[in-house]
Amino acid sequence: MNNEQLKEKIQSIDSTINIVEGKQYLELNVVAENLSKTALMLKNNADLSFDYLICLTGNDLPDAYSVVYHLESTKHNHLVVLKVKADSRENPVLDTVSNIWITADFHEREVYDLIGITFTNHPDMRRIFLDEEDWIGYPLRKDYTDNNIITR
Amino acid sequence: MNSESLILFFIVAVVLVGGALIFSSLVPPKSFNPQKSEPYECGIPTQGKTWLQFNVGYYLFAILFLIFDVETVFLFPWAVIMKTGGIAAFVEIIIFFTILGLGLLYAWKKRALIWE
Amino acid sequence: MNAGIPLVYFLVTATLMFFVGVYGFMTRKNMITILMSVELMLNAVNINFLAFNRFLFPGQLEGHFFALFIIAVAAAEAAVAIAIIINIYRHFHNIDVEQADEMKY
Amino acid sequence: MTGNQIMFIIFSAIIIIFSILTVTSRRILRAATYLLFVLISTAGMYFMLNYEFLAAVQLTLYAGGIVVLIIFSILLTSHIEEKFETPALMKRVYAAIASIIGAILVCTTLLNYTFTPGTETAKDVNMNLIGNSLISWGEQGYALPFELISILLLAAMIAVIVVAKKVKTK
Amino acid sequence: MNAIINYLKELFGGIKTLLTGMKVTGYYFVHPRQIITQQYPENRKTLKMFDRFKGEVSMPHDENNQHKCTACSICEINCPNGSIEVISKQVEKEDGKKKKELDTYIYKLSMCTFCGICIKVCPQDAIVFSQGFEHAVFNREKLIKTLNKPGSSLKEKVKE
Amino acid sequence: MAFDIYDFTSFNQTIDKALYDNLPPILAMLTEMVIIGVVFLLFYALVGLFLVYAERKVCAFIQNRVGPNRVGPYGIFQTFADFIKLLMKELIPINKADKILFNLAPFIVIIASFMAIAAIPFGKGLHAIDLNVGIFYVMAVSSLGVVGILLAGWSSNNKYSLIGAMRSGAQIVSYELSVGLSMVTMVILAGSMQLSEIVEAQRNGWFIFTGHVPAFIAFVIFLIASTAETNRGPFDLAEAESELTAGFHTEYSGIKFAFFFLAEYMNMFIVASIAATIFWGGWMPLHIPGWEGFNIVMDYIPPFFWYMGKTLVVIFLMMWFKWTFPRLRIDQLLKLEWKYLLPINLFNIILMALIVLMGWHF
Amino acid sequence: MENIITNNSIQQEEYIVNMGPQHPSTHGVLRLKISLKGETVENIEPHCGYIHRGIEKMCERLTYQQIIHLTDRLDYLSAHTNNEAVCLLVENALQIEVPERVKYIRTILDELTRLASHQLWWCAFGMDLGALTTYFYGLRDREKILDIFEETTGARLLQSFNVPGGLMNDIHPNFIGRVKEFITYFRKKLPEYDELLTGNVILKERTTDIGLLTLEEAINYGVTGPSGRASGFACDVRKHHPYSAYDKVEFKEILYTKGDSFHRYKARVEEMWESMKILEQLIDNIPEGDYAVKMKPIIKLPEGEYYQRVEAARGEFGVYVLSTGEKYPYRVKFRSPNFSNLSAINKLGAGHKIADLVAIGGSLDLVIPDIDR
Amino acid sequence: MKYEDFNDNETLELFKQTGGNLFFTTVDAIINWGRSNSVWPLTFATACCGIEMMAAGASRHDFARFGIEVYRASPRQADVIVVAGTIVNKMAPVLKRLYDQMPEPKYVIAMGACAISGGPFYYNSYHVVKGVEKVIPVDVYIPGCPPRPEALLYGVMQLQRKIQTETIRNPRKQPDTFADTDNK
Ligand code: SF4
Ligand code: SF4
Ligand code: SF4
Repeated sequence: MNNEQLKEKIQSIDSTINIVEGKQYLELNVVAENLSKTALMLKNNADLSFDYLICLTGNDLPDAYSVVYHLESTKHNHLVVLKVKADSRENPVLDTVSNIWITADFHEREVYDLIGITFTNHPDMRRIFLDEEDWIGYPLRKDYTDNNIITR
Repeated sequence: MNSESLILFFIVAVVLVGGALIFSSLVPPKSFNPQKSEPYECGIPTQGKTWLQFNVGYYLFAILFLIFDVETVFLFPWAVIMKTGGIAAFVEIIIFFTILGLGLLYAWKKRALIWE
Repeated sequence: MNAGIPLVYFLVTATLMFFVGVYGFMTRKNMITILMSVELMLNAVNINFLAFNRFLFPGQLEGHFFALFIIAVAAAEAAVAIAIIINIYRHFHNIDVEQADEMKY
Repeated sequence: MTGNQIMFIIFSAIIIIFSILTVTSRRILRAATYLLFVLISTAGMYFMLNYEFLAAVQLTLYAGGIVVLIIFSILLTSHIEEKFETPALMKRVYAAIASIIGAILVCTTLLNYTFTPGTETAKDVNMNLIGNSLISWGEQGYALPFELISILLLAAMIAVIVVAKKVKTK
Repeated sequence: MNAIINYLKELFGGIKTLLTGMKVTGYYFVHPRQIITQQYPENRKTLKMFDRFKGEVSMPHDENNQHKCTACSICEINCPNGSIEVISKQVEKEDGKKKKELDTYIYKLSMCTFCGICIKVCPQDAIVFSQGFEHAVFNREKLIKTLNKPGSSLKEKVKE
Repeated sequence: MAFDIYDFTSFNQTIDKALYDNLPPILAMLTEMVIIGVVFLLFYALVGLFLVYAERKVCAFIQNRVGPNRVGPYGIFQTFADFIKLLMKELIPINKADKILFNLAPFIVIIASFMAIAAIPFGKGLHAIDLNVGIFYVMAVSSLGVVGILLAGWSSNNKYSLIGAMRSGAQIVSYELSVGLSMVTMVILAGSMQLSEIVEAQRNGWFIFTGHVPAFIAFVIFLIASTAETNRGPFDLAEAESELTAGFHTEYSGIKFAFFFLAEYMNMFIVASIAATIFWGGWMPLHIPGWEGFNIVMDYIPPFFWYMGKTLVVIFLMMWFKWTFPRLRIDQLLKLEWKYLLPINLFNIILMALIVLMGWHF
Repeated sequence: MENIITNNSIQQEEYIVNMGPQHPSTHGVLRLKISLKGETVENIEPHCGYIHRGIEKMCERLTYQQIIHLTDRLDYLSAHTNNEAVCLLVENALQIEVPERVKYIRTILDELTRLASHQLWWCAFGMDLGALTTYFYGLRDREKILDIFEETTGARLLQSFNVPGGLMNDIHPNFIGRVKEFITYFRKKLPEYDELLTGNVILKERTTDIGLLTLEEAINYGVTGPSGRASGFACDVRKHHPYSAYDKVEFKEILYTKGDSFHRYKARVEEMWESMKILEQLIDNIPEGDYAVKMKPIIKLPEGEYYQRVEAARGEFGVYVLSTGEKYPYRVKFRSPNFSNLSAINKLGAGHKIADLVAIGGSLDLVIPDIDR
Repeated sequence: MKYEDFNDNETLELFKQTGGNLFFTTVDAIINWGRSNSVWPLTFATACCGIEMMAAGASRHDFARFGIEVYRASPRQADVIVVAGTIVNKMAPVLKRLYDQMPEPKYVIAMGACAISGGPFYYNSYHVVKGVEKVIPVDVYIPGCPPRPEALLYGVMQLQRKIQTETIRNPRKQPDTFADTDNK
C-alpha cells in the first residue's frame, strides 16, 4: 500500500487519529490514552499488520515529552510513524507497547533511562544503561545538567 | 633401584616445590587493598553463595566411573596372562564382560549416560 | 623391603588406625564423614591381612586376595552408599544422621 | 636404622596423624584430604610389604576413585564456609575412652603374643601369579570371586542408577 | 541393526570432518612460507605507511621555517572534539596595520580522533597528516604538542 | 643387537656400586635418591618449559605467524622469562578461601605428575624405578591429579572455579577409564605390565604394527582419552576461557598458577610417553624386516632420541588437535566417552584377546 | 533427568553467575547476569551501560559533519555503513543527488566493511567455541581488507570516509586492483573456513538446535541482519529499501528458516559469498565523476523528522533526526541493530547450558558499544 | 631498536634516577629481563581499540613475538592491563576492581584517545571518564584512535623499557614530577 491508501485505510478504521504527511512517511498522531489501542489495531489489522517495530525514540520536545514509533509491516512492506505525546511534563507516563512488540521492552527502558518517561504495565521498568542506584536525572532531557560535562 | 626410591623421590619433589612456593610468597613485592582478596567475578562483586547448586549429572558419572574402575583393576591381571592363559582366560573374560555389558546397557537404556 | 620391621609394628599401626576410625564413627554426625571413618577401618583391616600374609604365610596368597576383594567390595559399597547419601540430601537438604531419622522413604 | 625403618616410621606416622585429623577436622573437605593422605600412605605400606599390585590398586581405587567420589559428593552437598559443630563433649569423651581402651586392649594382646613367622619360601607376588590365580579354579584359584565381582558390580551399578533415578516416584 | 549402522556412520562421518579440519591446519604448519608476520621493530627501516595514513596532524614548514597557517581558527571550530587550539597574537606590521598571526598552534594528540575534518576545512592547506605512529609516551603531557616550530612565521602568499 | 651399546643398566650399577662402596649404606642410598630426584626435577622443569615453548611455536606456525622470537635466538628463552616472572609475582590470598587446601592443591597436581614420570623408561635401564606393575602405577598416580583440581576449585571460593573443577573432575575420571582400558588392550598383547618388559616385547616390531586393527583402535582411543584426561583442547572445559574465564585456577596467581600450568604440560608429556612406550616401542628403534642395512643404521641412533622423538610426535598430535578443533560441551564430552569410547573399547579388548588367542598378531 | 527439575522439596536458592563486564566471550563489556540451575541457564538478564557514552546527547551539540566521526564509534565494525546512514539522511533531507561514482564507491566500501566484519565475527565465534586458530585465519584475511581501507581512507578501522555530499577523498589509484586481488584471494580462502569450522562435527553438535528463534519471534524482537534472516525474517534493507548502488546489483538475500545458532552461522558465511558477488559486479564499473558534491560549509536540515536505514553488518542500522532547522540537530537517535538483537538473548539462551550461551552470544555477533551508544 | 630511536627518553631517565641500587643490579637485571619479556595482558577490551588490540595479536603483527600472547582472562594471572577503549562511569569501579585484583607487579597501558583523556568523548559527554588515570595509575600512553597495531607494539616496547628501570627493592617508583597531570 502506498501512503495514500494507508491513510485512507487507517482513517476508515479510526478517524480520531490525526494523520500528517511527513517528510518521508505517514505520521500518525495519537493521544496518550489511545496509544495501546491504536498500536494493537495497527498490529492486528490484517491489511495493515505492522508487525515490526523498527525503532522507538523518546523526544524531549519543547512542549511535551513524546515518543515516536517507526512501524513496518513485513507482509505489506509499508511503513508508518506513530507519534504520541505524554500528557504531563512533570511526570510523563505512557502505556507500554512491549506486550505488542516485545522489542519495545528494551527500547522503552532506554527511553525511561534517558528521557524519563515511565511506561505503565512494563514488566521491568528499570534503568538500562545508567547506574540504577546512584544516577540522578535523565541525561537526554534538554535541561539536564551535570558537573561531569565539560562544554566547549 | 627399587620402589624405595619412590618415597625419596616424593620428598625431594615436595621440598623443591615447597621451596619455590615459600620463596615466592616472601620475596616478590606485595600490596594491599581491600578489593584484592575478594573473589574474582568479571569485575563485579560476587552475589550469593559461591556454591554450585546440586547437579546430579556429575556425581552419577563419578559413581559409574568408580564401578568401571574396579573392573579395569581386575582386567589388568587378566590381561597379563591372556597370552598364556589360553581359552580358559578368554571364556572367563567373556562371561565377565557380558555381565558388565548388561550393566552398561541398563545404564544406557535408563538414560543414565546422558548428562543433564 | 620389610626387612627389619617386626610384624607387630604393622599390626599396631593398623590397630590405632582402626580405633581412630571407630572414634570417628561414634562422634561424627555427617554421613559422608561416617563413610570416611568406615573406610579407615577397612584399610586398617587390609593392612592386617597383608601383614599376616607376608609374615606368617609368605607362600600363600589368601591375604592378598582377600585385601583385593575387600577393596573391590569397598568401592562398590562406597558407590552405593554415596548414591544413597546424595539421594537423602536431595530430599532433606541435609545429611546429618540425626535428622535422617525422620526418613520416610 | 635402615632406610626401611625410616620409611615405615614416616608412613605409620602419616597414617596415624592424618587418621586422627580425618575424624576430628571440622571442615569436611579437609577431612577428605587427610583421608587421601592416609590412603596414600597405606599404599606405601603395601609397597613396603612388596605387594606392588595391591599398592597400585589402592592408589587407583581408594585414592583415585573412592576419595574422588567422596570429594565429589562433598562438593555437591556442602559449602566452603560450612564447619561442623564440635560434637558434645561427653560424646567425645565416651567415644575417645571407648576407642582408647579398645586400642590398648588389642595392642597389649598383640604385643604379648608371639607370632611364628612362616617358614615357606616367600612367593614373588608378580602379575603372572596374580593373573593365573584369578582365572584358575580350585586350590589357590580365585576365578569364582572374580566372576562374582562382576555380578557385584552389576548389582551396584543397577542399584546406583535406581537410587539416583528414584526421585521421580515421589 | 539400523541403529548400529547409524552409530558407525555417525562415528566415521564425524572423524572425517575432523580430519578435514586437521588438513587445513596441517597444511599451514608445513608451509612456513605462508607466514605473514611483519616483524615490527626489526622492519622499521622498510616499514612504509600508506601515503594517506593518518598518523598525526602536523604543520609542514618550509626551509625558511615558514608555515601557511593564518590563524583563522576554522580548524579549531570544526574539530569535533576540540583537539586543536589556535592561539593568535596581534602583530604590528611595518605599515602600521595590525594583523593576526599565529602564536602557538596547540594540537592535543591525546584527544585527536583522526577524522580529518580539520585538514579538509583548512583554507590554506596549512596542516597535513604525517605518517608517524610511534607516539607512546610515559607522560601524558608529552602528547600535547605545539605544531608551529619556534620562531616560525607565516609564509607570504605568492600572488599569481 | 647394536643398540644394546646404549644400555644404561651397567652404568647405573657402576654408580650404585661406587656410592655404596664409599659411604655407609643409608647415606649412599640417600645421596643416590637425592641425586636422582634433583636430576628428574631438573629434567621435569626443562621439559615443561620446553613444551610450553614448543606449543607456542607450533601454534604459531599453524596460525601463520612466527611466535616468540625476541627473547634469545628464536625466542627459546621465552619460557624462562615467563618462569622468572611468575616466580617473582605476588601470591594473593583469597578471602574465605580454605587456605590449607588452596595451597595444597597445586602441590597435589604437580607431585602426582612428578611421581608418574619416575616410572617412565627413557632408554634401556634409564628409569628411576621399574615396577612390575609399571603401567598400572602410572595410571594410578596420575589419577591423583584430579583431586588437586577438585580441591583447587572448591577451596578458592569462586563460582567459576567450582564449575570448572566439577567439570574437569567428571571429565578426568570418565576418560581415565578409557585410558586404562586401552592400556589393558596393549597389556594383553605384551603379556606384562612392566614398562621395560613391554618395550622389550616390541623388539621385533612395535605394537601398533604387530597388533594391527585393535592396536590401532586402542591407539586412537588412547590419544583421545589422554588428551581429555590432561584437560587439553578440545577437551579443555575445565579452563574454558570463553565460559569460565580461567576455570579451576581462576584465583591462582604467580608460582601456584605456574605449577598448574607446568603440570598440564607434564601430564601431556607423561601420556605421550606412555603412548610412545606401549604403542610405538618406547626407545626401540624402527626396524623394517628384511632391510638389514637400514635396521643397523637405525640401531645407532641412541634410544633416548628414539624415545623423545616418538613422544614429541604424540605431543605434536595433541597440539594439532588443540589448535584445530572447537571445544566440546560437557554433555557431549561425556557422551563421547560413555557412548562411544567405552563400548568400543570393551569390544576392542575382546577383539584383541581373540587375536592373541588365535595367534593372529605378528 | 527431567524429574529432578520437578523436585521441589529442596528449597531453591538462586545461583547467580555474572558473565562480564570483563569476560572473554561477551565481546566487550556486556554483563549477563545468569541464574543457573546446575549448569543449565534459567534466566539471563543483560545489564548494559558499561560503555554507554552518551553519543546521542553529544550529537545535539555537533554539526552534521561532526556527527559522522561519532557514528564510526557506535558499531566500529560497520563504521563505514554507519557513516553512510548519516550522510544519506542529510543528502535525502537536502535533496542532493550524489554522483554515481560516489554511490558505487560507497557500496563497494560497504561490502568490504561487511566482509571485514563477518571475518572478525567468524574468528571471534570460533574462539568462543574454543577453536583458537580461526581467530588467526579470520584476522589474517581481514588484514587484506584493512589494507585496502587504509590505502584509500587513511585509517584501518574508523575511516570517517563519508561526508555529506560524497566522500572525503577520491579512491586511491590502487584501489580497484587491490579489491580484485582480494576477491581472488578470498575466494580461495573462504572454502577453508568451511573445512575448518563449518563442516566440523563438533561445531555442528554445539550449534544445531541451540538458541532457536522462530520467524514470529524474530520479527517481534526486531532481530535483524543475518541473525534475523536465519529465522526467515526477510529484513535486508539493501534488498527492500535499496540505497546507494544496491538497486544496480544482483544478489541473493540469504534466508534460512530454522533460526538456530548453526543457521545464524551459515547465514553469515553465505553472506560473505554474496558480498563478494556484489563486489565483483561493481568493481569494474565504477563510473567516472566527482567524488563529492560541493556542500555549504554549514549544513542546516529543514525542519522535520528524518529516518534513514541502512543494512549494517549486524542488521538494520537507522538514524532518526529531529531537526529544528538549526545547524545542530535537535535530537538524534540511532537505531542500533545489536540493541534489538540483544533483547532476544533471554529467549534464546534460557534452558540451555552455559556453554551454549557462549555459542548463542557468538552467533548473534554483538558489538557492545553499539548497544550502549 | 636503539635507545635513540625511542621517544620520551627524558621521562625514562627520570625513572632511572629514582631506581638504581648497585647492590642488586645483577639480580635486578635478571628479574627485569624476566618481567619485561613476559608481560601477560588481561583480556580486557571495551571498544574499538580492542579490535586493534586483537589485530595486534593476530598473525600479521603477532604480539606473541614479545612473549605477550598469553592473554589471561583472570586478573590474578595478568601482568598488564591494556585499557583499550572508552571507560565510562559505570565501568570505572569495575576497572578499578580488576586492577586491584591483579598481583604485584602490575602495569597499565592506556591505549587510544579514550583511555588517555576521553578522546572524542571529552566534551559534552555525561558518562565518560576523562582518562583512565583518574581511576588507575597509567604507565604508558599510546595515542591514536585507534592506534594501529604497530603503535601498540611500540607502546609495549616502551613499557618494557620502563620495566627495565625497576629495582627489586623499590619497584615502580613514580617520579613526583607528574603525579597529577590533567588535560589542560
Ligand atoms: S591550520 Fe588552517 S584552518 Fe587552522 S588556523 Fe591555520 S589556516 Fe586556519
Ligand atoms: S583530525 Fe579530527 S579530531 Fe584530529 S584535530 Fe583534526 S579535526 Fe580534530
Ligand atoms: S580511542 Fe577511538 S578507537 Fe579507541 S576506543 Fe576510543 S573512540 Fe574507539
